[in-house]
Amino acid sequence: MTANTGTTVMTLLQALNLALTEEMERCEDVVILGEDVGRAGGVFRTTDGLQAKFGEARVMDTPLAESGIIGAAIGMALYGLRPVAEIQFSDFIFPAMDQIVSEMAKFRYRSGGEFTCPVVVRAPSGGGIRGGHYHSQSPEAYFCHTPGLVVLAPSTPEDAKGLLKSAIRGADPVIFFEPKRIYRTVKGEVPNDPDFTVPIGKARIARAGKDVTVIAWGAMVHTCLEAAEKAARNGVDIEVVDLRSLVPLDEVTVLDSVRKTGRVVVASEATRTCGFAAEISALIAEEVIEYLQAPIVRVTGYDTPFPYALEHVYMPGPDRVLAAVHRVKTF
Amino acid sequence: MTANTGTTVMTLLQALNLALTEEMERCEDVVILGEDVGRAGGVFRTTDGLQAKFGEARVMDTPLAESGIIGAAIGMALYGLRPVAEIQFSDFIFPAMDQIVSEMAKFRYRSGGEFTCPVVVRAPSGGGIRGGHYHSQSPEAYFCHTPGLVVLAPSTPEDAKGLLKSAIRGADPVIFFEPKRIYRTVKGEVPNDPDFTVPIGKARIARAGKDVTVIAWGAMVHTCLEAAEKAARNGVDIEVVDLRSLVPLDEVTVLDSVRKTGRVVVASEATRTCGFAAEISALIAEEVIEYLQAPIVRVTGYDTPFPYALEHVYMPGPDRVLAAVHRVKTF
Amino acid sequence: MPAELLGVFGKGGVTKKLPVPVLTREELLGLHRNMVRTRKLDERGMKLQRQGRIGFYVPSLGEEAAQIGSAAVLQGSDWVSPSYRQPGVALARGVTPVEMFDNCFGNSGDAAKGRQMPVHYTFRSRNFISIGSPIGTQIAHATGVAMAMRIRGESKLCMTYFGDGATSSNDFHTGLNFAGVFRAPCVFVCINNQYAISLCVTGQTSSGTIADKARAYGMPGMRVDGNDVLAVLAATRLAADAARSGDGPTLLELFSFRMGPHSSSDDPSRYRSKEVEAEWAAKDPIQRFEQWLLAQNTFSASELAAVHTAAEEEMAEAAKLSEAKAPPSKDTLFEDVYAVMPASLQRQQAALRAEGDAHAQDRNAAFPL
Amino acid sequence: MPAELLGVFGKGGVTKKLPVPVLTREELLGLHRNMVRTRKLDERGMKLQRQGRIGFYVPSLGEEAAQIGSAAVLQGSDWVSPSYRQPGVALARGVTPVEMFDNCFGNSGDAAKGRQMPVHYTFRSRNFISIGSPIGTQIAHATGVAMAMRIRGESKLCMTYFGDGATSSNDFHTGLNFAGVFRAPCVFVCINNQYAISLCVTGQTSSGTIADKARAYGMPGMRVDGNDVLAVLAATRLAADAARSGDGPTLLELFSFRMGPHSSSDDPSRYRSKEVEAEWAAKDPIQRFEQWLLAQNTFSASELAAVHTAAEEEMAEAAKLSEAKAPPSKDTLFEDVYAVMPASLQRQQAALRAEGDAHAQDRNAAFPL
Ligand SMILES: Cc1ncc(C[n+]2csc(CCOP(=O)(O)OP(=O)(O)O)c2C)c(N)n1
Ligand SMILES: Cc1ncc(C[n+]2csc(CCOP(=O)(O)OP(=O)(O)O)c2C)c(N)n1
Ligand SMILES: [Mg+2]
Ligand SMILES: [Mg+2]
Repeated sequence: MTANTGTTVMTLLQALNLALTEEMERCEDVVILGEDVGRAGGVFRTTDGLQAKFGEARVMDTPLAESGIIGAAIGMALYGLRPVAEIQFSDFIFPAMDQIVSEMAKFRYRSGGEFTCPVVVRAPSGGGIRGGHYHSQSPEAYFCHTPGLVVLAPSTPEDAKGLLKSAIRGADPVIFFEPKRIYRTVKGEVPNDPDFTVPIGKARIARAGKDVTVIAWGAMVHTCLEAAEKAARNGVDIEVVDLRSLVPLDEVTVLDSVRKTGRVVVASEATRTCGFAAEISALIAEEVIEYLQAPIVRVTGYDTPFPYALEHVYMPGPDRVLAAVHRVKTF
Repeated sequence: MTANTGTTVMTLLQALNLALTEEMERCEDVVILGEDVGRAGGVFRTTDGLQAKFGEARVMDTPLAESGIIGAAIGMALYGLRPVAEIQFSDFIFPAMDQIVSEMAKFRYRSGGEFTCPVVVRAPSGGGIRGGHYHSQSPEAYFCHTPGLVVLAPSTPEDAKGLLKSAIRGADPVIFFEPKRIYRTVKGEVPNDPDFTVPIGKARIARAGKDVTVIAWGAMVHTCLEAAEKAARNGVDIEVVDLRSLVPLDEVTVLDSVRKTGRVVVASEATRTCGFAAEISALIAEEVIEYLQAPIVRVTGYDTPFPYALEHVYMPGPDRVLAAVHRVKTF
Repeated sequence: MPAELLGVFGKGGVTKKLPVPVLTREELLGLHRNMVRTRKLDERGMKLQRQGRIGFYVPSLGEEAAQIGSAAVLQGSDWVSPSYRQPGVALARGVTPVEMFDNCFGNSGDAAKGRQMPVHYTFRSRNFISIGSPIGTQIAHATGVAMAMRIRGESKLCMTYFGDGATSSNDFHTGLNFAGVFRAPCVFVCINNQYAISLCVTGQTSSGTIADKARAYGMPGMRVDGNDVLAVLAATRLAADAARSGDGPTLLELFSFRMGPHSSSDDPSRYRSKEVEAEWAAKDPIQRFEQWLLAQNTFSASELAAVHTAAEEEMAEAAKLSEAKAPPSKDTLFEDVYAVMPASLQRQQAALRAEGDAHAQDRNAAFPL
Repeated sequence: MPAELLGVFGKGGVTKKLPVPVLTREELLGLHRNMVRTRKLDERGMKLQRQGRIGFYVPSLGEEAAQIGSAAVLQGSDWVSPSYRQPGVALARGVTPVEMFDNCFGNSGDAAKGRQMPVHYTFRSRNFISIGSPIGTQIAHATGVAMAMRIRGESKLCMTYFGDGATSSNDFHTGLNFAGVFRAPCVFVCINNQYAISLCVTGQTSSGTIADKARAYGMPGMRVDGNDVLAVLAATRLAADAARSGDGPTLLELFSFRMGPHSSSDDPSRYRSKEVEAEWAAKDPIQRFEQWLLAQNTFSASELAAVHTAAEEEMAEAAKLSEAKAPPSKDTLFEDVYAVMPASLQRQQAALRAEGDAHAQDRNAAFPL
C-alpha cells in the first residue's frame, strides 16, 4: 500500500481515510475538525488513527455545534489553513446552513477574490442504514442551488479518494457527500500514488449502453448498475452515468449520452420536488429536447420525510429504476 | 374599508397589514413575533400599528436570532397558538434553517399527526431594491425541497391578503414569500370581506394566451406580464401562469396550459441551478413532453451571488423573457 | 453561587446541603419504583437490540435520579420537551412500556407510525412532545411553549431536558435568551452526564459549570448532584415554583454520569477508562437512594427487591406484546406530511400501490451508530 | 467583577477607574485624529446618501472612541473580523477614504468589484476581512482565524467587532464557546450601542451586562466606558496581551450609544426619545476626549480644530475621486464565483454578452432600509 504505483483493493471508508492521511502528510495546513473525529476516530471511523498520528492540534474534537464547526473552519481557511470539517450526518448540516450559504459560498465573490475559503465539508449521507428521519437524508440539492459551492458525491473507493484529494487541494469550498450505506460494502481498486487525484467536474460512464441513459450519483449508482444488469438480461442496454461532481456539472457527458440514447431516467434518493434530479431533467429539456423519444422520468425518494420502518419501501431500488426504464423504453 | 362587501384599492403592503389585522381580530391565538415588528412596525412597516392595537404580548419584538424566532414559534404552535413569524429579509432565514427543515417541516409526520406546528413564516424576498448579496435573494427552492412545508409566493394585493389569511387559518407550516420590490408599487382591488381567502394550491391565469405559456411567481409575474404586452404588439399571444402556491403545486393548471400552447418558458429571479424553475421544467418534461414543440426554456437569475452595482443586469427583465419566448416560438 | 453542588444525601462532592424534601412514604416508594422501572426498561431495550429484535436503542443508565426526581414535580397540565434520553420521564408521566416498545419496534401500534428510529417517542396525551434527533432544538420549542402559557396567562410550565453537549447548540443559546427576555415559565434541565458521545464535557465548554451559563441569560442556575434523587426533586421544585409564580425560567444542571454506552452503536472503551466507569458505578443513583431509604428504617430490603422483580417482569411482558404487533401499512408513508394529502403525494402513493414489494429488506438490521 | 464599568475619564457611571495608559503626545493626537476622521467620513457618507449619490450608508456616529481605542492596540500582522459599523477601525488600519468610498459607489475601483452594498468593505492587505450583512457570522470566523494562529504557533491575535444585537446570534455562542475551548487568541469586542435597529438592549437579553456572558465560555469579560477612548485602549491592551501570551480570549463590552440612525434608511424617532438622544449627545466621545486633552495643557484648541478641518477636506476630496470612477464591467458579474469559471457560468456570461443593455435602471436609487 505504500508503493507509488499500482493499486490496492479497499473499501470506500478506507479510501477516504487514506486520502485524509496522505493529504495531512503532504501539507501541514490540512487540519480536521468535527464531532468525535479525534479520540474516537469518527462515529463511522473515517478519521480513525488520525489524531494519534497528527496530534490534537491538527485533528480537533469540537463542541457540539455544526455552525461553530463551519464558522471556525471558514476562519481557518481565510487565514490559510486547509480545514476538512466533518458533519457527523448530512442531516445535521442545517445548523450550519447560514455559515455555508451566506458566508462560505459567497466569500470569494463578495470580496472580489480577496478572501477565499477552501473548506472541505465531509458529510455522510443517504439512507439504507435504518436511520430514520435524521440519519438518512440526501440534502445535496440545497447546496447545488447555492452558487460558490462545489458539490461532490462519489460512488466508488477510487473516486472517493481521488475526489477528496482534489477537494482538499482545490481553491473552492466543497460539500463532499459520502455514500454511507456503502462505506464498507463497496470495495475497489484504488491507485497507490499519493498524487493520484480525480478531476472535479467530470462525470464517469459507469456502464456504457445504447438504449437508455440512466443518470445517478453516490450510492444510487450501484442501484442503477444492478438495474442495468437485470435489464441486460432482457435485452435492454442501459448506459449508467455517474455524475460524481454535481456542481460543477459535466454537461457534455450528460448531454452526449442523451443524444446517443434519446431516452433518460434520472435516479436519486433525495425527495423528489426540487431535487438535483429536477435540474438534470431541466437541463436536458432545455438543451437536447429534440433528441428525446420519451419523457424524462425521475426515480426519487418520495416527497415525505425519510421513514424508519418502511425505509425499504421508500428508497428507490433497482425495480423502481427498471420500471422507469421500461416506461421510457416503451413510450 | 370596513364594509363586508365590495373591494378597496390598496398596495400589497397594505393588504398584508390588513390580513394580519383581521386575523388577529378574528382569533386571539394569532400572535406576531420577529425583529423590529413591534414598536417600529417592521422595517418595511408591514406590521405597522399592530403592537399599539393588540399589545406587547401578541406582537413581540424578539432578540436578534432567527433560529430563536422560529424555534419559539414552533413551540407556541405546538401548544396551540397561531404564530406569524417575520424574517426581516428572506436572506436571513438561514440561521433558522435547522428549525425549519428538521423540526417545523417534520413535526406532523414524525409524531404520527399528534403534534402539528402551523407557523406562518413571512419573508420579504427578491431583488430590485439595490440590496446586494443579502437583501435580494429568492430562496424558495430550499423550502420547496423540504416536504412538510407549504410555500407561497403571491404577486398581487388580493392574493397577498387572501393567501396570508389562508396560511394563518391553515393547519400546515407555511413559508410565505413577499415580493418586496412591489410592496408599494403594485396596487389592486382587495375584497373587504374579512372572511375572503384565496385557496392554497391553486394557480392563477394572470393573462390568457394561446401561443406560449410563461410560468412565474411573485414579483416576476409582473415582469412577465410586461413582456406579454410587448409580445402582443408583435402578434405573439402569451399565457402567463402565476403559480401563487409553489407547494402544493397546481399541476393541473400548469400542464393544461402547456398542452394548449406546446411552448413553455419558466421565469424566476432565483439562481438557476436547482431552482424551482427546474422543478417546473422537470414536471413538464415528465408529464406532457409529447405536447412540446420546443425546448423548455428557463429565464432565471445567474448562478452567482446577487450583485449590487450590476443588479439591473442580473435580474431577468421583460427583454430576457421575450428572448426566451422568441426562442421557443421560433424553434 | 451557581458553582456550588447541591445535594441531600451529602456525598459526591456536594458543597451545599439541601433540606430533605417532605415526602410521604408512598411518594418515596413511587420515586424508587420509577427509577427501577426506568433501569429495567433500558436493560430490556438494550437486550432487544443485542438480540437483533430492534434496530437501535439509547439507554439512560445512571440518569434515573435526574429524570425521576425532576419529573416528580410536574403536574398533568405541564408540558415536557425531551431529548431521546428521558425514558424515565415518560414513565413518570404515565406512559406505558408497551407504548414505548411499540415505537422501538416501529410497529403499527407506535404513535409515530413507525416513522422514526427507536426511542423517538411522541405522547401527545401526556404533553410529552415528539422527540427528534437533532441536538438542542427542543430547547427553543420549550421556550415557545412556555411563552404561549404566559401569553394565555396560565400558571403552568414547560420542562425541557437536554445534555451537556446540547449546551453548545444554537438552540440552547436562543432558547434560554428568549426565555430570559420573555420571562417564560420554563425549567431548563441539563442532565450533564459528562459525555457527548466521545467528548468529555471539559472539551465541550470552558465554562466552570453548566449552571454558570444561566447568568448570561439573566436567570438563576443551580448545580445539583444528579445522582441524588431527593436533591434533584428539591431543586426542581424551587425552579418549578418560580416558573409557576411568574418569576421566570431557571437553568438546572443535574451532574451525573452516563453509565452505559451513548447508544447501542457506541463503544465507550474508545474514549474513557475503566477507572472512571468504576468510580461512577459506586455512585449508582438507585443504590444511593436505596441506601438512604433503608437508613430511614421504614423500608425493608425485600420490599425494594420486589420492585426490581416486578419491573423486570413488566418490561419483559411489554416487549413481548409490542413485538407481536404488525408493521405499519405502506399507506402510512404518505399520510401526515400535510394535513390534507396534496395531489402530488396522492400520485406517488398510487404509484407505490401499483408496485410490488419486490425489494423488501430485513427490517431489523442494526443501525451502525 | 464583570459588572463593573471601567473608565479613565471617570464619568458616565464608571465604577472602577483604570490607570491612564502611557501614550506619547503623537499617539494621543493620532487617536484624536482618527476619531475625527471617522466622524467626518461618516458625515460625508450620510451626505452622499442624502444627496442620492450613493444608495445606502451606515454611520458609526458616537462609536468613534470604541473603534479607535480598540484598534490602537492592533499590530500590522493581527487580523480584524469586523461588522459593517467599524469604518474607524479600517481607517486606523491605514485604509484610505477613497478605498472606502469606492465601495460605497460600487465602482470599478472597489476591491469588492461593486458586488456588495455600501459599507461592506474588504481590505485583504490590511488583514481586514470582507464584511457581510448577516449579523454575528464574523464572530465565528474570528475564532477560526485565531485557532489557525494558535495551530501555527504564532503570537498574533484576531479582533472581532459586533453589536449588542449580535450577542443573541448563533455565532456569538459558538464563536465564544469554541474560542474558550481552544484558547484561541481572539479579542471579542462588543460595541454595545444599546440598539439593534429599534430594539433596546434591555429587550435583547436579560443578562445584567454583555460582559457577564463571558463567564459562560470560561473567559474574562470586561465592561468599559465605550465613549472613553483611553479606557477602551487600556482594556483592549489587557485583552490583547492575554491573547498574545497564550492566555486565551477575552470578551470586551464597550458601552456606548448609537448617536445616529441605524442606517440611512432608519428613523430612530419611531423607537426612542429625544431625551435619551440629548443625554448621550452630552457624552460625545470626541468632545470628551478633547476636553481631556485640553485639560492636559499640552494641546491647544486651534490644533484640535485644525484636525477637524483637515479631515473634512480629506473626506470631501476622497468622495469626489470615487464618484468619478466608472462602474464595474458586466464581465465581473461571473468572475470570482469559483476560482475557475465553470462551463455553465461561461455560457451564462456569453448569453449576457449577446444581450443588449436594454433594461438598465437608475444605479443610485435608494435602498429602503
Ligand atoms: C445537530 C446534531 N449534531 C450531531 C448529532 C449527533 N449526536 C447525537 S447524540 C450526540 C451527543 C449528544 O450529547 P449530549 O447533548 O451531552 O446528550 P447525551 O447523549 O449525553 O444525553 C451527537 C453529537 C445530532 N444528533 N444532532
Ligand atoms: C441574521 C440577520 N438578521 C437580521 C438582520 C437585519 N439587521 C441588520 S442590522 C440589525 C441590528 C444589529 O444590531 P447590533 O448587533 O446591535 O449592531 P448595530 O447595528 O447596533 O451596530 C438587524 C436586525 C441581519 N443583518 N442579519
Ligand atoms: Mg451528555
Ligand atoms: Mg447595537
